[in-house]
Amino acid sequence: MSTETEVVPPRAKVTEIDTVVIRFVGDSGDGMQLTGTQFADTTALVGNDLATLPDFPAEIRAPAGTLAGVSGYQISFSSRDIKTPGDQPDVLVAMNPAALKTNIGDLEEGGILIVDTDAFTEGNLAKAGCKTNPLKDRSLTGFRVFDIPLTSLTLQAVAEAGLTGRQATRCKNFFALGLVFWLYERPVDYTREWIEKKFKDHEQMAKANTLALLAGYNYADTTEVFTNHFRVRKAQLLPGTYRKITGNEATATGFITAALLSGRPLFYGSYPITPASDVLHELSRFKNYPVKTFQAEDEISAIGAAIGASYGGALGLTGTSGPGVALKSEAIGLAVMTELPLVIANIQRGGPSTGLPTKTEQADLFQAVLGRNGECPVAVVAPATPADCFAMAIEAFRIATRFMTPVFFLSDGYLGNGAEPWKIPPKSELPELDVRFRTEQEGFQPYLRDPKTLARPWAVPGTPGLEHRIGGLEKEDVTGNVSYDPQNHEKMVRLRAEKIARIASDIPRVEVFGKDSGRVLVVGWGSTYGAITSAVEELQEKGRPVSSIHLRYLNPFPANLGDVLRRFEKVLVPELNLGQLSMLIRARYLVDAIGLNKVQGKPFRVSEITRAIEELLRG
Amino acid sequence: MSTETEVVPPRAKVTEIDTVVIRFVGDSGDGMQLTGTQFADTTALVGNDLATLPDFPAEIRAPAGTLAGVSGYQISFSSRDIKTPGDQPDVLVAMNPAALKTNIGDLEEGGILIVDTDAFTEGNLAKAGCKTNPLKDRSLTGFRVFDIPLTSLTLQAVAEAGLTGRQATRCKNFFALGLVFWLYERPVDYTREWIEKKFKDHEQMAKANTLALLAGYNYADTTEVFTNHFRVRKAQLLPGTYRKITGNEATATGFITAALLSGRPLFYGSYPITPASDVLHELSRFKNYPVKTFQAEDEISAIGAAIGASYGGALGLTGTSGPGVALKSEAIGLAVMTELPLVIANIQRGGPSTGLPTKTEQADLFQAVLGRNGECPVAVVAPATPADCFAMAIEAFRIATRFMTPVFFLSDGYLGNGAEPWKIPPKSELPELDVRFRTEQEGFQPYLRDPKTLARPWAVPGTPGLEHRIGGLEKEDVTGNVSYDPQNHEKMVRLRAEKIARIASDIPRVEVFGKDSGRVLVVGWGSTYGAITSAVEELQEKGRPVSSIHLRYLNPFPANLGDVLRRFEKVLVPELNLGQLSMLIRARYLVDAIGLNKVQGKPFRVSEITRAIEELLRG
Amino acid sequence: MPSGVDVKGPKPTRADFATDQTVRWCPGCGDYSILAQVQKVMPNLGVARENIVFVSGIGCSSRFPYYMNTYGFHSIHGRAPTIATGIKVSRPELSVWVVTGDGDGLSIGGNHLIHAMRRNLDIKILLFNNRIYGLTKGQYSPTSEFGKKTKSSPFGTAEQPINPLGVALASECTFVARSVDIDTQHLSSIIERAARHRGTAFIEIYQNCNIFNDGAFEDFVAREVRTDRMIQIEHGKPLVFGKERRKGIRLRGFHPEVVTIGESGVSESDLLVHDETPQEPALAYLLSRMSYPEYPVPVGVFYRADRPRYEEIVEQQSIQATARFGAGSIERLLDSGETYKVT
Amino acid sequence: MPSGVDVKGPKPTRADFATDQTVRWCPGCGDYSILAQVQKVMPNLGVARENIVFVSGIGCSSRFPYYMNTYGFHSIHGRAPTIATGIKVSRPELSVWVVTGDGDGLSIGGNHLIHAMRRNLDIKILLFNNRIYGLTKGQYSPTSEFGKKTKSSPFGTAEQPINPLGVALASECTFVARSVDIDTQHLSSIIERAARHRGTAFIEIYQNCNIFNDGAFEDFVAREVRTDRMIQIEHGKPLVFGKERRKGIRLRGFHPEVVTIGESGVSESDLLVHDETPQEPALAYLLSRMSYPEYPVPVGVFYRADRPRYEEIVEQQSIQATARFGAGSIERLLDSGETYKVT
Ligand SMILES: Cc1ncc(C[n+]2csc(CCOP(=O)(O)OP(=O)(O)O)c2C)c(N)n1
Ligand SMILES: Cc1ncc(C[n+]2csc(CCOP(=O)(O)OP(=O)(O)O)c2C)c(N)n1
Ligand code: SF4
Ligand code: SF4
Ligand SMILES: [Mg+2]
Ligand SMILES: [Mg+2]
Repeated sequence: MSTETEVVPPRAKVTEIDTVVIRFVGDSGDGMQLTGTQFADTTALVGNDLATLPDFPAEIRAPAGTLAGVSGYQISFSSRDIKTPGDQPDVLVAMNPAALKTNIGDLEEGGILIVDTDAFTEGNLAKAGCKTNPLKDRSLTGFRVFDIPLTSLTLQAVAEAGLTGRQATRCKNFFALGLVFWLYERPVDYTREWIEKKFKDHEQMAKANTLALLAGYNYADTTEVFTNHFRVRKAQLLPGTYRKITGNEATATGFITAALLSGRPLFYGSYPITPASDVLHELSRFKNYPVKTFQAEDEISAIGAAIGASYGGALGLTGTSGPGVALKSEAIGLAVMTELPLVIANIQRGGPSTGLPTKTEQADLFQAVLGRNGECPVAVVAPATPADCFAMAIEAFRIATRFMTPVFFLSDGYLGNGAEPWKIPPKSELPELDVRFRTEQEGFQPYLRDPKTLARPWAVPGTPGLEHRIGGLEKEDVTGNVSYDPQNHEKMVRLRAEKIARIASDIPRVEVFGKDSGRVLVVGWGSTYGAITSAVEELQEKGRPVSSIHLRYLNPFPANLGDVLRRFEKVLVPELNLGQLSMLIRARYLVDAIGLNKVQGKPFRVSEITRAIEELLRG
Repeated sequence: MSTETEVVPPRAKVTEIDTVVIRFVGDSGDGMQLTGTQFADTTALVGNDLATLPDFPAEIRAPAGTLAGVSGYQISFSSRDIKTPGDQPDVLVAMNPAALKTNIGDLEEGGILIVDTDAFTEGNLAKAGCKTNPLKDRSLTGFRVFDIPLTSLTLQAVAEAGLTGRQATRCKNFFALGLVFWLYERPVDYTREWIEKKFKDHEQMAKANTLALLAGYNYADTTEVFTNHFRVRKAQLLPGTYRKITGNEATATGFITAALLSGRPLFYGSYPITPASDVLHELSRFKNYPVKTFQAEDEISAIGAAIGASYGGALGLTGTSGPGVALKSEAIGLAVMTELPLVIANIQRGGPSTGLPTKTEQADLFQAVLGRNGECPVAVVAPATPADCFAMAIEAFRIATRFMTPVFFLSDGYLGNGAEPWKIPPKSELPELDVRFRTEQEGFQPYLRDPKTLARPWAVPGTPGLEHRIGGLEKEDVTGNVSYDPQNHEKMVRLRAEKIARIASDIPRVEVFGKDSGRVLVVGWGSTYGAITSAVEELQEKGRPVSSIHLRYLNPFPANLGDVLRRFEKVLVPELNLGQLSMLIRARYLVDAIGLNKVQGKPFRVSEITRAIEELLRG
Repeated sequence: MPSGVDVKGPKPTRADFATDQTVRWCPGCGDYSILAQVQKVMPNLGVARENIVFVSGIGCSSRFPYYMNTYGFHSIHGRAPTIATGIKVSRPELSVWVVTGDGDGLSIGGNHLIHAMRRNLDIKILLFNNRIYGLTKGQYSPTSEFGKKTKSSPFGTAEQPINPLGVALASECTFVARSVDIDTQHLSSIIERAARHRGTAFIEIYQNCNIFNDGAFEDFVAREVRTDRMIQIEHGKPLVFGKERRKGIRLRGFHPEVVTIGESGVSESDLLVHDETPQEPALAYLLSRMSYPEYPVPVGVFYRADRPRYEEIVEQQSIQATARFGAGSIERLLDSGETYKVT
Repeated sequence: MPSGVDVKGPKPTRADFATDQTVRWCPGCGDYSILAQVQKVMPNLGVARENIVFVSGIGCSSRFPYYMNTYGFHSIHGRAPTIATGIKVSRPELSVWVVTGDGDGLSIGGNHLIHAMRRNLDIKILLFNNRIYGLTKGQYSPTSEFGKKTKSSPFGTAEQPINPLGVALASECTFVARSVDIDTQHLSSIIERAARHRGTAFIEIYQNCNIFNDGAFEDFVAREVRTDRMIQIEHGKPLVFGKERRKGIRLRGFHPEVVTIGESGVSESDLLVHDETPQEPALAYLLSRMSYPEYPVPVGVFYRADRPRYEEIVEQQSIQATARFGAGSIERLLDSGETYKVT
């Protein structure tokens, strides 16, 4: 479905700006994720570029009003090409004291702060651990504060819908959304339609939420609280059809596309885990596609079933987060030994152990590349942006089926939950996934390899004459029989390593962003792409001798990586871990890669990277 | 118990030699492991230095006579200090065609070959895939062949014991043992006693086996099959009490000793797996010691219970092999987060996946150091010889309890099953394990750290006033409460890393074997010690500029490792994997470490290492 | 006497068992009520706080230990029974409790639960069954009804739910019971009985997740209908239920049937009499299969037996071995095996 | 018709199902006999070899697939049911068999077994119960007798063994049976019935490990005593056993008792009549608890039910969704959600 919207020309003074960063914060029960998503959807439809950063609390619904219960959603949107949800919000919408307290530190000097004064009760102040009321203690003087009784205004607005007080109160997020829509010249239509669809069986709710939305919008329009509002022009995006998409949605879409392109059904074995569960939720909706999802009893079963499905000829996929990968590692070894195509999606989160389940991190790279018993090589790819999850999901299966190997797909919480506009590729631009089963009996051997890729044949049950047995014991070269022969073992260990190494000649070479050589090369991977590229761009504009590359292939590395690294004096590797890619690069190329490491469950700010680069340039 | 034996002076011509390597090979049912062990035990008692290498088939008892069923036991013994079971046997005792076929390739030119001619039936030749009878086809001309009808001689010898034919046949390994005892001037007494004890409830069996043993001995003594026999003088061992010990026995003994030294009971949680099961078998016998063993339902339960026991104040230990470690990796993360002392013993075997379960390999180093989700550092130690397992087992618990951290103990199949004389240390030479629980309530905080080691207090249930809660979610610094704070997370991640790093100042510096600097430094770890040291010694004697170091601490590395590495022009790292230590060294020190890699399920031959060193010296 | 009993000191109160941590369950969650009952029962047991350990896995329910002012271990998903095993075997004197959820205990952790129960360790297992994954926001669990639509089963599940009590019985558990979050009195009495049982005690507690599976048990636990749709089974008593206690359960061969006392000549003496401690748990098994709406839902102690406890046998073996071989020492240990002297 | 049926082509013979691999079990191992029976039954099923997959874990028993000339997957310890699940769900037309051991299936793999059974996938599970770990050379298993001395329990085990049939019943398995390696006729008939069942079929097969647990079942399976110490249960027939078929099982409340026909007025009509397909498996449960020497050991089909199969429901959901929403395509997929055009 495609929607065309038109902005109602408002009357107040209009200021044009390039880029705005808004953060909605409130209680987990306040619907902040919903508010943010609605704002993002509409923002996409009006043609801005955008990037989002939801921030979930670890608890489902921690006691109302507490610091632990604060849920947030940040969106950056712009008339220009943007790559991150912004370092600091220009606008903070805070629904209660706890939300204000935990977020005010991030607000830009002079930024806009919208608060629900009704929520600043003594009880709520106490729950947030505020000794004084920040609305009164002058601690907010640096900001443009708009203190609005959102709750009572909402209650008035929705009165006619006849909800209970509690239900009515819950509409206040739509009131706030209406306000902000007005402030940034966004139309309310899309959200109105959405409300109607969503609450089609709850007429009262639909009505109340719509009333709240419009009331918020009109309040801003008619009162003089806001003296002006802001215009962010359409971005100069490449022509095409777009869709706002989160990384997890793009991941699911990419995997389904791989199935459609290859003509092989997708089988997803998974056990719920934050932040990967949404991939399961998403995939389980596509029953009219060649997609089967299996919610297993645990992660081991999930991957076991995916391996079984691969063996049966499906695109076997399993998805989880770090602790789940730990459990799957024995079975990954089995897939390596049986040389079956399998994709393991890891939506990384903060570790070690249970760690910070709702936060982002990139600390599972070692686990993906090296975290198994024995010499157990697998391919590893990592998307760079939410929309890139689509392309890399397809790529993961392209490699898996072409080389008959397990492939790790390393996303993370930030990519998975973050959203951006995605230019939908025309079918003609999608890669080919030429997947063939072996059917000829003549000359069949389970471990006879393709001379180029070293892939063994994919011979699936149901094929007459190709009956054979595979398993986790060492295989005899060519025949695939069990073999304990020492020389054969060495040969097979090296063949498996060589097969993965050869993928390097089947993937794109890295491209340098900026000059081809120079003082500093910034090397990134995964979700840091936006922050790194923004930082490097900024410094390049200032004429600094810095370039960057972004690795979407972590094992094997692109063939030209060593050459590129050696053309720069210094190599900086920003990572959301203590230096995992750094170490792999150092070991492989003996290059003194310097780490810029952040392990806070949060993505990099652009400024953190520019600062580090500047320092390196100086030092 | 201690036994004093005396060699009966024999009459035949005696040749003195330094070192002999014998390999016994036969069907899994032929009792080759027993024969080898008896020979080794006696050899230890007569005062030689020795090293052994058992080689088990993967099947319990593959069909008699097949290649898959061949079981072997190699022993090297000497009047000098030896470190390996020998590259090639000088003597091969082969009980059937399959055993001959799979082992003859290893026998030294001109070596002694003893075969049971009775076993060279057409059926057995066919099962072994021999087209012609090797005893007749002149393929054995390079060797000194002694073809003896061992089976029929045994049957004659044991006739009076009145066993069934099948039972009687099974005594032939003792006949062979008797032969070889005579050949190398070993007394039969110890084995006689052993037989009596072992078969004390089977009088007939005891009698028959004794008869066979003596018959073999006498056969050699009285017939003229062997024109001479060999003398290997006592080795010049350091004075002291000795015991022949396998690595797995030494491991178990070391862990129990750690319990006795620390005053804390040992808790061993394990799930059977080759080649680690013997540690479980061994430990489960020591019920009159402060040792509890728990055979869990799987590896996850095994480590979970060990963590629970640690939490309860015991020395929590879990043991397994590579695939089991894979399953434990999530729980290891929990132990890292909860900072409990825990030792994970990995008796490595050939991988990946099920791989080569009965063979040795060193390919789980990456898994130990890096194989988990998140930033999840643990300490890693590795014994160098079977007897060294004792010392390193104690060391593992010393580090675990002193630093409150999980510690990997990386042994392997070769160490575990191999045996050598062990000089029993007097109690006074054992390290101190000063383990203290926190009991003072005043100022107690679960994550308040020792300023030097950064260890948190060990506060066990049952201690009044210290009630507290721990878990896998990120901990707040000092209090140990759950914390999602970004800065705190970074701090804790770095604290955990720093704690492990600090172990470096608590362990010995590496010592260079040979000159302190020079052309080539050979760097080894784990079970390759014997082969590497023998090779380096050999070349040093020839005046080559080569030295070696052997790492028993793999994480952190000894503090002076970088310095030592940089004092040599070239660094060679022999490993039974594709270059795991190499990579860690390259990444850390940016030194161009060169790998010498063998992945055949077998230890290095000394000659393989000398050759590689010579090449490096030349190149 | 339950493990960990320590009669010294003044009797603690319920408040002594509460921690300073803010409880972070959703308002209205059934977990609150269970927490309250456990805290209420604790002082009665005569076990000092420091001798109690609560171990949990991961899930909403598994946050439980944070709120108990005892020792506590919030471990990893499904593995609580293993950690509890290690604690109990190495420290048999402690009172060890496991708190788990239907996902934690029956999905990923099912195997550990089974094996812990068959070992009959003296641990107490509270399984909060809300028939949903709470913490991960609403996927189906192994106890979710067949065909249930959830986030991960938008077209309905395709799996037969598992009966926790059946699993406990198959695992040779020696104390098998069920209760309900909101029936506070029944719940606390069952918890207390479990605590006093010597051996593994398993309690399935129906728990409402008002966010993702609200009203899962409403059909029969709602106050208005509870007496008619649930039945409290009690040792030695006939199976009677209903507002006027006129309904009962009678056996026809292997088939239980609901009857009305006084109708068609049925009298109380025709009813099935509950026996917690039969030789074989066949009756418990049968009762465990009764479900609403065909039957009233039974709560209470289904089965109970006395069998040696794992940790106790292990202790005995140590004592016997020590008596037989003498206590071990470093010297004895190192000198065991065949030693020889080199001079 | 069993899955994978393909009536084309000449009927294969038993030999067609043997591979060229040397069988590597110990001489005398019970596994040989089971292999022979499976190979014997296969041709009767009318399933082409290429449509059959044998999946196993790790253990002596798990080498089974190497000896079947079908597709085969010798996977990792305990995980065979998971791999079988993936195969069956993605390829419902295949005939999928799981071969597992008492350690593989009930120790490390217990949870997968349970969940596969409750999903009622149309797979056939053969559990070789030798009450020992064979491949790892003789440690006790979850079915080893209490107190058994093994390599890892030199002082005897401290754990109650688990009853595989009890686990299967608790897992809502729709075909639960037991047989014995050396009773070849009974075994082959049960295997064939399992093959023809639609849904998960579970067979516990008592298997002698003559190396590490020789004679584990000798007391009742030995040819001389078998008829007196075992009982073949058959649907609709009274429970009679004994050389002269004069002994039987009668029920006293929930308690089965051994009686002699003709003595103390007992006639055949007093005996318990076996019913494989009752509404609830209470009878099967009761029979599963009977053990030697108190009772004869029952073999046969304990319970059987017809319930929708997981893979079938999943298929149906796909068909229905496709009927309702139309088949998916790349264009539809990519353009789903709110799209907008930039020109
Ligand atoms: C290894 C692993 N897999 C998955 C998860 C994610 N996870 C956490 S709790 C949970 C299920 C919770 O359900 P339940 O046990 O029923 O507890 P409830 O929240 O309903 O109380 C899951 C799947 C995890 N933490 N660890
Ligand atoms: C993860 C893992 N843990 C342990 C093992 C070792 N192991 C192989 S088979 C086996 C048990 C075999 O027992 P059972 O399943 O009863 O089969 P049997 O050999 O008796 O037929 C064990 C513990 C393994 N291969 N993998
Ligand atoms: S999600 Fe459900 S189970 Fe979890 S705390 Fe909220 S109401 Fe309770
Ligand atoms: S060890 Fe036992 S189960 Fe394994 S093959 Fe030998 S006899 Fe059979
Ligand atoms: Mg739940
Ligand atoms: Mg077994």
